[in-house]
Amino acid sequence: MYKKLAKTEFPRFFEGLGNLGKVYGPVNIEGSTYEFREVQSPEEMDLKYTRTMIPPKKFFLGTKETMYTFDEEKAVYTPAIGKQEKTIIFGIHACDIHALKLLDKVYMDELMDLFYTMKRRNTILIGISCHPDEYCFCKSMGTSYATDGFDLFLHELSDGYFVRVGSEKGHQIIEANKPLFIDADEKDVEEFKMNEKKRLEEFNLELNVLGLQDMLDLAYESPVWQETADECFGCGTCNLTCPTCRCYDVVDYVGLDLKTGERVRRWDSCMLRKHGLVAGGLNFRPTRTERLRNRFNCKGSLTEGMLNCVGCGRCTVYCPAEINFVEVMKKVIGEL
Amino acid sequence: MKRVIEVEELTRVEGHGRVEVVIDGEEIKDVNMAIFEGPRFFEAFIETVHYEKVPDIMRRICAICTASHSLASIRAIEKAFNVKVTEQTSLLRDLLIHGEMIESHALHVFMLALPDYLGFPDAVRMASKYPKEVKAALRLKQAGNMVHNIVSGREVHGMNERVGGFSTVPSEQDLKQIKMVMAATKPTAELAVDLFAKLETPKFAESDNVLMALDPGDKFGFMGDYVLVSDGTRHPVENYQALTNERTVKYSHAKFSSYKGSSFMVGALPRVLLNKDKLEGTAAALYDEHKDLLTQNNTLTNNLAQAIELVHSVDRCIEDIDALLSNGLKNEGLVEIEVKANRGTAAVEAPRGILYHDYTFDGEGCIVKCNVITPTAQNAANMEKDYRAAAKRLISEPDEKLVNASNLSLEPTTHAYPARCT
Amino acid sequence: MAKPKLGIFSLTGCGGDQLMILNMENELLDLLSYFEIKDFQEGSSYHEDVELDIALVEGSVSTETDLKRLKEIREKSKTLIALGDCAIGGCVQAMRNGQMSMAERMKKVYGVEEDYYDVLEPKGLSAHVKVDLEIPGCPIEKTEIFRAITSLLHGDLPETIDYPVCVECKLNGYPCVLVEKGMPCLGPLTTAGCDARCPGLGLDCIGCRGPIPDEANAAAELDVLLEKGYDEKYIINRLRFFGGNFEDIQKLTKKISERRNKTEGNE
Amino acid sequence: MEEGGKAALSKIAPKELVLSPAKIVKSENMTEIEKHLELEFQDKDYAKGFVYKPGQFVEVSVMGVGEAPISICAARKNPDILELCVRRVGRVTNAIHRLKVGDLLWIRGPYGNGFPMEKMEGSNLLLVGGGLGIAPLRGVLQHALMNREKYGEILVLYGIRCYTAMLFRDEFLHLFYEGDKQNVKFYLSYEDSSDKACYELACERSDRCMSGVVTKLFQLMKISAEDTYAVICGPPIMYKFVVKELLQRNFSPKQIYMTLERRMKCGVGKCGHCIIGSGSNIKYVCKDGPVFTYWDALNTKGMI
Ligand SMILES: Cc1cc2nc3c(=O)[nH]c(=O)nc-3n(C[C@H](O)[C@H](O)[C@H](O)COP(=O)(O)OP(=O)(O)OC[C@H]3O[C@@H](n4cnc5c(N)ncnc54)[C@H](O)[C@@H]3O)c2cc1C
Ligand code: SF4
Ligand code: SF4
Ligand code: SF4
Repeated sequence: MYKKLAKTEFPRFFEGLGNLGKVYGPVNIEGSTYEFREVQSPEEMDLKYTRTMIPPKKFFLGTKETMYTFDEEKAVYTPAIGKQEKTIIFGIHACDIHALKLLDKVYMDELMDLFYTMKRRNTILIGISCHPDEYCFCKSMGTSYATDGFDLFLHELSDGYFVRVGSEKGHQIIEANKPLFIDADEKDVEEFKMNEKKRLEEFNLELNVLGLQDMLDLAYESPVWQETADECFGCGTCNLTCPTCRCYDVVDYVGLDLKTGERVRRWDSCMLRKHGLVAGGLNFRPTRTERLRNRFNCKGSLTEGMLNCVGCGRCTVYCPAEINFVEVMKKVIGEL
Repeated sequence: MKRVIEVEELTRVEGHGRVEVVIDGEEIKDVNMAIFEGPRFFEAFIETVHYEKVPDIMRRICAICTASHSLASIRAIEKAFNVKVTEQTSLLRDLLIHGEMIESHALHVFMLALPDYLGFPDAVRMASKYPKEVKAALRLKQAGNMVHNIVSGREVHGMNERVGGFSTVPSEQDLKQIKMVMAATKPTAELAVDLFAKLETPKFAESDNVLMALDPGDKFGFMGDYVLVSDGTRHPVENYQALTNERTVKYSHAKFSSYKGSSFMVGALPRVLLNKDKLEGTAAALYDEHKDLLTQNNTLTNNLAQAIELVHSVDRCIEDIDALLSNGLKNEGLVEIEVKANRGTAAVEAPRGILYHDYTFDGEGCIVKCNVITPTAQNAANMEKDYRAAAKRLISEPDEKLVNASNLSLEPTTHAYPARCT
Repeated sequence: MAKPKLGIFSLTGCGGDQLMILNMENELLDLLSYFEIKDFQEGSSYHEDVELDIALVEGSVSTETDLKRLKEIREKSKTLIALGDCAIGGCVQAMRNGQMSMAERMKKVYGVEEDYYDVLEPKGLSAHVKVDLEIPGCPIEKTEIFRAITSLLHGDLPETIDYPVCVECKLNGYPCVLVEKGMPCLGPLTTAGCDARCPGLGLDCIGCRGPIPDEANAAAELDVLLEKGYDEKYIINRLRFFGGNFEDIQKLTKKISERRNKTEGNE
Repeated sequence: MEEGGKAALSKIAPKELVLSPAKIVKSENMTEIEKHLELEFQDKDYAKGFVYKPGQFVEVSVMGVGEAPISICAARKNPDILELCVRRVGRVTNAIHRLKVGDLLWIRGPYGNGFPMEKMEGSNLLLVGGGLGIAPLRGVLQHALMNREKYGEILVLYGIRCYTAMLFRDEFLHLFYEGDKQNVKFYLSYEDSSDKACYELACERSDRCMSGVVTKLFQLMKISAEDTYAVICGPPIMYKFVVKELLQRNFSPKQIYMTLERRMKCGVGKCGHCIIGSGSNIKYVCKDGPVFTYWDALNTKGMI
């Protein structure tokens, strides 16, 4: 279903969202660092943002979140499911929507993760169209456009937004704000199409992913891993900013009374030394080289048919060592 | 008969010290106060370090007066490069130093000194008898730490105060919270005054004291560019070497200072006595009430002076915050700095007394030469003198209690001055 | 069950780690009530020379006296915990290790000869005795000491951290000062646990929790900062603030000064 | 949370992820570092639904300490009882060792694929275990003995360091001596050649026991690769050597099963720690395994 929202109606539409829950939108923090933060008005957001540093996965898999509290005296673990707040993520890009689709598969399909699912079910996703910068390669990954996985998707037009409705929830929002939306006319559709076409031409960065898995396999002993690892800090930034990375660690903390406490999970990274370490000191990926190779292999592999990389460029942009993901992959493929 | 009274390890002080009094019959042969905290050679290894990170290293000289070191260091650098900071920065710095004073004095007065008088080895054990008081003291100390946390970034070795300003300005909400906590804990500061005014201060360590403190300007405070001496003279801090005359002694890692050939004292008592007219409000009233108890020659009354400063600093934190809030907090960033080959000297009143930092920089802004003089070094000779007086009392008035617990006379003397800052 | 016997000791340092324990105003009394405190130099005159279950030791070994005391403490303690950077890597006083001799330092600061005092080149505890657990920080973090103590009381050693500050920057969503502002941040090399305090305030990490042992890639940091326009002397000084005793950093210093000597020789 | 919420929660929460309390009803020190535990589920309904196969594992929680994956070391006989064998190596396992009979542990699971017991029906079984690796194999053995008619000859090769390190000693010595009655041949190897007790066993039954690593036992036994499945579990370095012996005896890669160990936090393919492989062969040990065939290993880099 397609609709149109005039620019003039946008503030009212946005205001109305506030009634549905807490609204989070892209806010500029510093330089090129954006973050999804709670916003009260459209002015706080920068809808022309390229990418947030921390991807939207933070809403569903908390960076540090309590899973259980426990009480030794009462001998119970209580799942830490607080009041579930309705959340609207406003202005999410297509690549991040794809990433969430992938996380949904992992966390909600088989042996559903309660903590993720509860939050995910309480969330409305409103996408927004974007333009690539020199680090974006979502086009190559097939994630530059989302056909599903959102509730509403806004495509900017000269005088408003061309709105795609992606779910029943999205449809309800339109219904509730009926007077603000009009039917998209032919001109709007033309503009939308033109914009999409133009946008595709803006991509400069490409990565050939055909047969990538075999290329990675064949490059298992390649010197590229060692060379890259020499420059790498093993700092984990690439994983933590990746919208599809999902490793987490779990730690138990006991309180002052030594009887109650909590089980906390926090984001982990396969670039960190402990990731493959088991008791007794054996490490299955003891060197940075092995960890780096594992990361690239993981990113290049498929999870239920979806690539574990959506081409958002974060790992390259935020890597303090300026290690370039696409360049490394091109070395693997043999293009560089 | 030769006797040696020795306190192997001074406790409840920051750092390590030992006192040895050698008595031969009626005569005191020798008094050695050794600070045997290992030397760390800051002045040596700071050479070639770029000015911007100098305060980050120098504040690690001492944990309990970390902000004092930090600010002395920053101000010395700013003097070398002729930096003028904004009013907001000055206010935040003032707030920080008062916060440090509260934290340090609360710890010192309640946890280190008070147990001496009440007969406990420490505050934790004291808490079994005086739980309410100890908890209140901890809350007061925490209020000081809160200032550190919010203004400086953490309780010990904060990082937010920089050359030229503050990296991040605290939020209005945080400042309001400090204000609230300060107001709530003020009674505990007043309680400290009350307690030390009521306690009988032993007189065994009485002897002549020369006092020194910074001239804070119009208001009682802890920063200034001139040094006041109890002989009525006033000197620019740049002349600190003539004021302190440091020398090395074999038995102690701390250097010993002297002024015109005599030992001298720095710290709360000198500050309060030399700047009494600048006290205001509750602190001024409390000073008036108890001024007879504060005697220049009895070092042990330093604890009462600290208590008065506690009250003063609590009030000043509130005042500073009011001023900051009414001016409106601004994200000013740091003042632009033009480096040049130059020298800068600054002093700050650390909780234990005057602290000097003196740097010489090359044209790139890296340290060529550095000199730091700590309150402990300045007080060391005076402490020896006090120990000597205490020991003398011990021999001439062989009070059973005093003799049996030789510590008893030496400990409060120690805790009048908390050592540290080598 | 008998309360475990605890001793808190300090060698050469700033006293900050003991102070951090005293700074746990909210928990201090409760926490210490689980123990019999046999020694706490900074906080108590009580002292009893007995076998200890747990010894917390702050400060570096910088004098013969330190070394002697450390050995005594080790001898009588079941679990010995090194508190803070001084006790782990020597902290700032180890900055010139391998660069400036003790004789030079003595001359500079005291104007005296080498044997005037019993000084040693500052080292962490593990250079001399077996250490059961290291809690990094300059100073240590309250949460970490809290967790260590509660874990110990609960019967096991706490989780140790060996990932860099960058992780905490990300978990907190702090903008990277290295990437965004080109500041010479040592976060990528530095043991986390401070919750990225400095980047959180818009400052570059100076590495106060020490380089991650056997993992910190100092050579990469040098390259990154050189590229950002910092000079070698500046970078090396910086790496050394808290890394003077770390092998990789010493090697790097040596390599660079050799290279410099060579080019100067050629000129 | 209000009651309604809780009820709703239990409805959507998969039972495999629920932490269920189990009481230690038996706890026996088998060696200095290994304990055999019998746990009784407190929730009988949960126990009823807790159906597992040999080779599967559970996540065991000790309150205040943490969670660790532990293999189930017995076949499912009594549904209320769960048997584990735990080696003391780190935080959680140390804590488990401190617990006494009557204390509680929390269990979730069962996880992993387990051994394909049905597929192996009608064949001979060759079980090769090293050290603690015998624990999951004990489940296979028990299952086969409980369903004796469905399996052919059962050969067990068990490698230990020394006599005192032998797990389930009474049980296994019984099989060592009496196993043949049930068509079970039990072989034993020991690494510490100066171990007296083992030496005596070796003298007594030189056809079943010898000093050396576990692969040495291949010398003693006869086996046809046709209709035999090999099942291996042991320390990581053991696999390559055992596999080599098996390949020499014409075992096909798909006839060789092995169970692996990796770091794990969730046990259900989410936390990412147990990932192995490269290219298109990326696997999660917890959910794609821990049982893999040698064929998988050939295709998955870094598996063994
Ligand atoms: C499928 C599987 C089955 C296992 N079966 C048994 C068994 O039957 N008996 C037994 O004694 N041990 C078994 N282990 C090993 C056991 O899980 C580890 O020894 C245990 O996790 C160590 O935890 P810890 O807290 O004592 O050690 P620490 O070193 O303190 O480890 C901390 C955490 O790291 C992770 N971790 C550390 N080592 C391992 C490891 N080897 N495997 C997975 N995660 C690890 C865990 O999450 C653990 O809680 C098994 C491991 C796996 C993967
Ligand atoms: S962000 Fe860069 S430096 Fe850090 S682990 Fe990833 S690749 Fe290495
Ligand atoms: S600011 Fe420093 S610590 Fe933080 S991510 Fe960047 S490099 Fe790492
Ligand atoms: S960010 Fe770096 S310098 Fe700052 S507190 Fe943490 S470890 Fe220390």
